[in-house]
Amino acid sequence: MTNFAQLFFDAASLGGLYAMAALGIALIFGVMNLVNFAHGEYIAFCVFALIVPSTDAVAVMLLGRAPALILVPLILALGAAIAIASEHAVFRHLRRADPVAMMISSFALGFVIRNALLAAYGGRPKAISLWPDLNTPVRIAGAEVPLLQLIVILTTLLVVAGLAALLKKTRLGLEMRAAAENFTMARLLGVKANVVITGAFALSGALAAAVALIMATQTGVADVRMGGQVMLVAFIATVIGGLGSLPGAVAAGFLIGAASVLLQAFLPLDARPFRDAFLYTLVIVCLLVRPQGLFVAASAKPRV
Amino acid sequence: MSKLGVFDISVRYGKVPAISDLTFHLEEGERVFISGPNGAGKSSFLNAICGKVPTSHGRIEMDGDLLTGRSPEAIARLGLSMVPEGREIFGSLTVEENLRVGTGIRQDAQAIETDIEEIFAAFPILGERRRAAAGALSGGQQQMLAIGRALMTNPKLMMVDEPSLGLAPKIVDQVYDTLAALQEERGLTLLIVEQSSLRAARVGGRMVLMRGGRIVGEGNAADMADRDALAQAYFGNSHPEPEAVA
Amino acid sequence: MKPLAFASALAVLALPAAAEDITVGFAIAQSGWMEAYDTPAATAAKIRIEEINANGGLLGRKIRWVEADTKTDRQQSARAGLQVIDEGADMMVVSCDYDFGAPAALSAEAEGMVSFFLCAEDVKAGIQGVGPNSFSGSVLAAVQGATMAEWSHAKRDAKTGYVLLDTTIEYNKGICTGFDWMFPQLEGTEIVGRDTFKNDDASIASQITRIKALPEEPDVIMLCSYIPGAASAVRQIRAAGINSLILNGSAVDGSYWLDATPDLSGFVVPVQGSIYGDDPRPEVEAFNAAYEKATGSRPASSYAYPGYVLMDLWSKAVERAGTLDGNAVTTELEKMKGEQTAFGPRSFTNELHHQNSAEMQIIEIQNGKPAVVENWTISNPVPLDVLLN
Amino acid sequence: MSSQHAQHRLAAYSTPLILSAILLAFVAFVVILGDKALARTAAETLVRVTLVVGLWIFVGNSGVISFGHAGYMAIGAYCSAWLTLKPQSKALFLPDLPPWLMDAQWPVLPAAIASGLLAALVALLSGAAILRLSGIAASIATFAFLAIVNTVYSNWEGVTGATSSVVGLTRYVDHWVALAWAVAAIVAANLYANSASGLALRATREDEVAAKASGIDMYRHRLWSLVISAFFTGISGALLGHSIGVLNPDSFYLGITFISLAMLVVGGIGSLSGAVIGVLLLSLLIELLVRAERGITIGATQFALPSGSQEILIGVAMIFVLILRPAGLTGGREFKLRLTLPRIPLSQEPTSTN
Repeated sequence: MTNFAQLFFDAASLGGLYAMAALGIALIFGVMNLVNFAHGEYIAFCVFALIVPSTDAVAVMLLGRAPALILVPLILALGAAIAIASEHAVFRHLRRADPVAMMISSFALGFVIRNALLAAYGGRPKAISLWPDLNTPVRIAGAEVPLLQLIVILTTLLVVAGLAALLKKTRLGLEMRAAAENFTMARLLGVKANVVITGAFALSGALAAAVALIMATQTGVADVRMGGQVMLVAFIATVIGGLGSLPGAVAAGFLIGAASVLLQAFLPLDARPFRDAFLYTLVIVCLLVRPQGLFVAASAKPRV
Repeated sequence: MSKLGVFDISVRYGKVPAISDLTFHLEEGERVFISGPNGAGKSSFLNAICGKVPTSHGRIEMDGDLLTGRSPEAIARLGLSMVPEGREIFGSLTVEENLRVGTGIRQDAQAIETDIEEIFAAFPILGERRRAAAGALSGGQQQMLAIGRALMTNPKLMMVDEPSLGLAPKIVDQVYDTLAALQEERGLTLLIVEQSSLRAARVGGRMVLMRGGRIVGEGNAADMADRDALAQAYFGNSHPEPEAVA
Repeated sequence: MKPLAFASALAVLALPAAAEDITVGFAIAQSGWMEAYDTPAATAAKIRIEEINANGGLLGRKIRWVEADTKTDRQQSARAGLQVIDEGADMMVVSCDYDFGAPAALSAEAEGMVSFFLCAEDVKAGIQGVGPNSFSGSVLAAVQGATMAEWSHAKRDAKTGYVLLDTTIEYNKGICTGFDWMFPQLEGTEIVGRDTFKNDDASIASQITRIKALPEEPDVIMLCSYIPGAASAVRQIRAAGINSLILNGSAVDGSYWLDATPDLSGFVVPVQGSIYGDDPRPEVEAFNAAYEKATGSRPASSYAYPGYVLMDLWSKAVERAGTLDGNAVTTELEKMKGEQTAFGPRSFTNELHHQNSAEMQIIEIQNGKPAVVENWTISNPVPLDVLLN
Repeated sequence: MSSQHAQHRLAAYSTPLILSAILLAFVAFVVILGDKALARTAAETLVRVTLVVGLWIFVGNSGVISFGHAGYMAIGAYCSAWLTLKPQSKALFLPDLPPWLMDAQWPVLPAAIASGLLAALVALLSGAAILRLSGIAASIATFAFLAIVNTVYSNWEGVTGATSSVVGLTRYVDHWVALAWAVAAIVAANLYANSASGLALRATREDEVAAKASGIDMYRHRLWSLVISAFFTGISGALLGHSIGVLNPDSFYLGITFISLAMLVVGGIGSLSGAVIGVLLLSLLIELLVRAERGITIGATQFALPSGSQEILIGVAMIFVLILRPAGLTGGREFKLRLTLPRIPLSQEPTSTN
């Protein structure tokens, strides 16, 4: 009934968004066992950085006015900066703490960022006109898709490939992969904890910024709550993908995006509002079938 | 000044003491075995030296530099390297990548490449599987990799925690032969946890006996082994000596 | 604990001095996301209070107000209600949304006090969800949906409609209820499809794919949602090249979000009054001017207006009853049938403390510019059983 | 030796006594002040004590973080609404309820207990699947459970009213009712923690592998603790509903999940005292900050915090506590009466773990 190509683009673009967010969460979890619930607020923060802080209803563009060539690196740097800053201010002091205490403090940090944004920008969602031209439809493989969807898919592939190259080819990447697997052992070999952790936070923050740019372009609005839903899905993706496994996080992100799109497309109307209930039931089933994660070797023991 | 000086240290986990008021010295180029029953504090001792667990009391020095209070990476950078119990290789990294993790503290980029080739020469099986995931190696191969990885930091002092654990006797011989050869070649100082005094005697060196978080005996490994054999003959096993399994 | 006890002791002491005044208690959100809706409406109510005071007050007494912050939190709302009661409120104004206003309104109800929701548009915001002394200053969501259905059929010849419902909050469902009640009654019409989404969905691509899979683009899409989800949905619908007329509820009024879809056209909103300076009724523009004078800017959306309306209606009822007593004032309010206000006539009955029919201004956005195109009152009020379905 | 043992038991059982006394003193203080809004704050705080103590019964003993307890709360809250609402209002707003439920009009106390039982039953069924997992996978599964409950309750028009609020709940929960349930929860939590099952479960928390090796059936004990935990969590949901007067699925989602976990962790996840203290201190701090936002007069000077700063400050305070005391304010210790007899240092107290 529905065009197959169209469905593919819908699934791939949503999945790409989730995959990028999941990577951001998995990177930090890998190096310090922290489930960073402030990740959603990093996304919101980057979106709001596009506009002038003011509680007025009409948003005035701040960074959003800059040309893309400057804007994109600037926002990515900003995302990295807030992530690094939060590591310095909060998580650095909690390295010896239990993962639960770290998780709750990340939630508290998110709460602080969200309310600070509310105080600075007011509770009313703001409109953002970021690259409206990307929302023109193009025809491809028999489907008519907004240009942005293609860009999201391409960006995800680029980001994932870029990150893979960085992890595979650079010194920092090697140290991060080693640290993700066994942090203490890496330190015993002289790998500097601070460098690796700062690197992980910077990358994670930049990924949040990339998600923020895509969401802002796609939805055209800025709202303090906008990162929350993506963050939760991403969090789930990192677990069912296999904690500590970056390729697993990406794959699971795509999988959840695809499942969500397929459920929306094929559930009967009366069941469609229950879409998320079906989705989360699938999540529980995945966990029960493969507690160690879908995309890691079955022999690997579940971590934590 | 000794290579490693441990002065009156204590380590505790919560309220449970693991090491109490321990003092110990290690000379340049020496090879020392630490032996003792399970729970004697052998691993805690090594972990305290390398900075993995904090000491509650006392100080540790290497070449006159204070190690106490430094992070593990800072200690590694001073020239101390560790082959931990259970090897802890990075299973998802390739064999070669495992070797390269510890090279970040070295400036001599050229020498790193030749060192890697040297390790592959010493352990040919690692060279054959340099691109394979380290997790796929057998236990003995992983032990070799862990030793190679520790060597790649170009250490002055290397600590090896139970290299024979879980390995077949033939493999253990091979591991010790390699360690001895490497020590010869590089002038390494070695501190090895080894439960079997017989094994230690065969390799040769000083031997320290720990029990209940303290050093309770010390001497030439060969003498200690004789004493053990005697004790065993008269009183049964003085400390457990697990026979290796493949 | 000491300063706390001390502060509350002071608050109690402060009361008797002002016993001559009439006290309006605002238990509204001054922080959190509801604040954006509550503050403009409360400001409008205060403008009406100042006007009444300038004209000699109510029952010869001055009106003053006390405020407590609900923080966009249900539990805090209940507490804020009790707090303004403690501070001597004679009537209570509560938050815009039913969920966040009701806990406070229930406290007012327990005291036999009249309470008004600032701009709640759910039928429960009144007798059905709070009690006999509870009212809302706004127009039911279902009326907005029904207005869209009837107007688009009459003026734009809409025959095929598509319903896109955001299931996140009850308001959205109210809009769609009104549309679903009215549209099929009209001649030659058909609802050709439906779908649902959630306000915070990162993308509604698959919902859009379903619309595009229709043999023909529908004449109208009834979008039952609110900002930000609505703005995001509109942007994605237009990005996919769908050009149907998009119908909405009042919640998306205001030009502040239009940047989300530059040069938007074919987008229609029903409102109680126009903020764009083109309302045919001069009283509305006079209010806009007064609002600008009080706050420094014009209202950001039509949601300021119900605050003014409710204070106007309540003060008239008090004047007629000659007392502040809750039941007496309610009786007077229920007698109002087509009572004129600056924003059109208002009626209450002993069954419904809400507007199930109202004169709405139809705002259409063309090339990114909103303007009043007509005014429209639905031919039949939305029946109570439809509202309660 | 047996007297030594008995003494430890006695000391362990003194914990609920001390905690109840603290809560009673708190209520007495509020009653003496006679401020309506403050009395309400007290009632809400005590409902939260019931919730967090309920949460602790599972999380504190098993060491598994649950994101799913707000789901049990929702189940309890709606169950109490089904049982206590007037039949005519149910016919109007919840038309798809089965006839026997439609006609039911139970007194509030049995309804509260039934709500707890329903939540416990759902916990038994959901836990039977979820608790086959451990660690973070189990936590994610509990979150998925919450999301499922929330989605179902937000869309099951004829039974839960979906996003439309359920209205007309009698607001009977004052500070005394809430105190009674909080004390009940504390006593039950203490009894469970000192029962064979509770002690066994805590052993698994310390060392899963060793406990399994010693033959402890972790799965069964976890399921038990979840069922008891869900019972009190369900009751706290019913209490919350009858305190606000209006029910909406949104009340039982992420907000309450995180704040209850935060209170537990800040107080100290390792002990029952931590659960209670976390709620009391954070609630008190929130109330003080809310009042500070409204303006406080100290001497001749009046100062007020800007609106919305309360949320920021409470977040900052939580971060500070966790940095300074990662194991929570109580550090996993219990309040206990110290008996004068000398203690043998070798035997570890069953409840002082961290």
